[in-house]
Amino acid sequence: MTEVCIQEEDFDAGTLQRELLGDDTSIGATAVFIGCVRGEPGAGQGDPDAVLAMELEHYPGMTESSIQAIVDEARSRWKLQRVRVIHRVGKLLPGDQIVYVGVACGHRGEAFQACEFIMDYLKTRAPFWKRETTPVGARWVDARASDDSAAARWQATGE
Amino acid sequence: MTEVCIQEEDFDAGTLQRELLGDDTSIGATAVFIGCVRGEPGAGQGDPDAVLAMELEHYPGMTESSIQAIVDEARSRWKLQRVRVIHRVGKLLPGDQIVYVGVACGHRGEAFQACEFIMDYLKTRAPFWKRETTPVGARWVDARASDDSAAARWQATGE
Amino acid sequence: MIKVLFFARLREQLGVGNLELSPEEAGTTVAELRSRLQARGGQWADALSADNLLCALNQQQARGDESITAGDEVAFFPPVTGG
Amino acid sequence: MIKVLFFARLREQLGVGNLELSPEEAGTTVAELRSRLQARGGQWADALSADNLLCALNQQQARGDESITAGDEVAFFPPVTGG
Repeated sequence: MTEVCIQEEDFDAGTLQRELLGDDTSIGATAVFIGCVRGEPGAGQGDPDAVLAMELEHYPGMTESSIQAIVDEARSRWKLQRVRVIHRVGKLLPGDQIVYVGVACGHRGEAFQACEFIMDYLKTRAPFWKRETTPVGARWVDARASDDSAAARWQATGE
Repeated sequence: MTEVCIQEEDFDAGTLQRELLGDDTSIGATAVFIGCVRGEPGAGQGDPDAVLAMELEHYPGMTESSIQAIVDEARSRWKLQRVRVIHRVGKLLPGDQIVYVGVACGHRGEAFQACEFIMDYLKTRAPFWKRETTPVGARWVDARASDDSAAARWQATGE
Repeated sequence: MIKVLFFARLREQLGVGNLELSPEEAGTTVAELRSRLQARGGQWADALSADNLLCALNQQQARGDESITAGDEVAFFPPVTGG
Repeated sequence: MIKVLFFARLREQLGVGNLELSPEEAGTTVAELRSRLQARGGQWADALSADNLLCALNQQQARGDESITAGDEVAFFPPVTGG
């Protein structure tokens, strides 16, 4: 099974859950993160900050290899039975799913840690760029300092 | 939507994901934990520790109210749009799903924290008891000290 | 009457899942109820002396010093192992 | 030839997504390539002077002092915002 997929198509959490478990009965815990397009902050059409649509650009080739490197790093830190990362590209609408990170392993602490680790690194290392369409035009989303600090905490602890 | 369900039936992560998101476009992050019956430690029939089947007993009434109290506590700590907890009871086999905890909110840090918080408390406060069937007979599963310490860390930090 | 419930290993050890006791039989607190049940001897004395037993009064976790009255539901059970 | 890629806001600012340069045009390191592109002036000077620009050499994040040779792929892009 390919661990990392970049695709335009949506994904189904149920199908992915069955693939994550397979028939491996040493798996006791799965932690899954799914990110979605927020229509916020403004809810209405009148709000100039309302997100009407989202376009995701990426760097084909580097995207896959950088995410695979993140997954490999997680595998070196925790004993993980299965990992799956799916990131969508192209045009998305508020409420659409963007990203799926699923981790299956023996116990829940490791599952949560590995899943959050992969998400934090994916947010800061994988070459994706979001462009939002708002009522007043399109704009590139700026990187958030909180994402850098979320990724940095995995380096500080050496955990 | 009922936030807490105790049931014998299996659940589908895809259906639950769609219910978790609904049409609320202020949701940017969902964290989901699904626990499964492990057949470990021994994989083969010859291992006296191999788990052949699992029976889950619970305290009807208190189960629902104690889990609802855990969910309410999570809602008081983090701003959560939707929470869903499903715990199965009755007879289960290795590989079967036991428990689902899904949290939907604005940002991923809160989603991960709230989901793990609910799982940690569920493990130590909700009145469920596992009974494993092994090649050498049935036995009640003992509580793990690591579960108590996982739950305790939420009290220490006051986070 | 006061309803008394036992779960999991404790239920098996006692060979009974629930009892109905009069307030006079049960005593006035959860702890007193527990010691009266232990006073029955045999499996009752052994099983109910476990340090790690938990109890609940009307489906809320209880410490032991809570008062009990007619209509209450008291449960004793081992540490929980769900999830 | 050396392939040079630009992404997202940077691509829009420059009005170009990729270039092919000879090793002589590109220079010998990622940093030298960047300063030669800046030397084109106008949008090139402005857009490529942003402090937070990232670069990659052959699809691996690069610092700038890495050597480049014919056949290499160099990319410049803003901080990433996926997930």
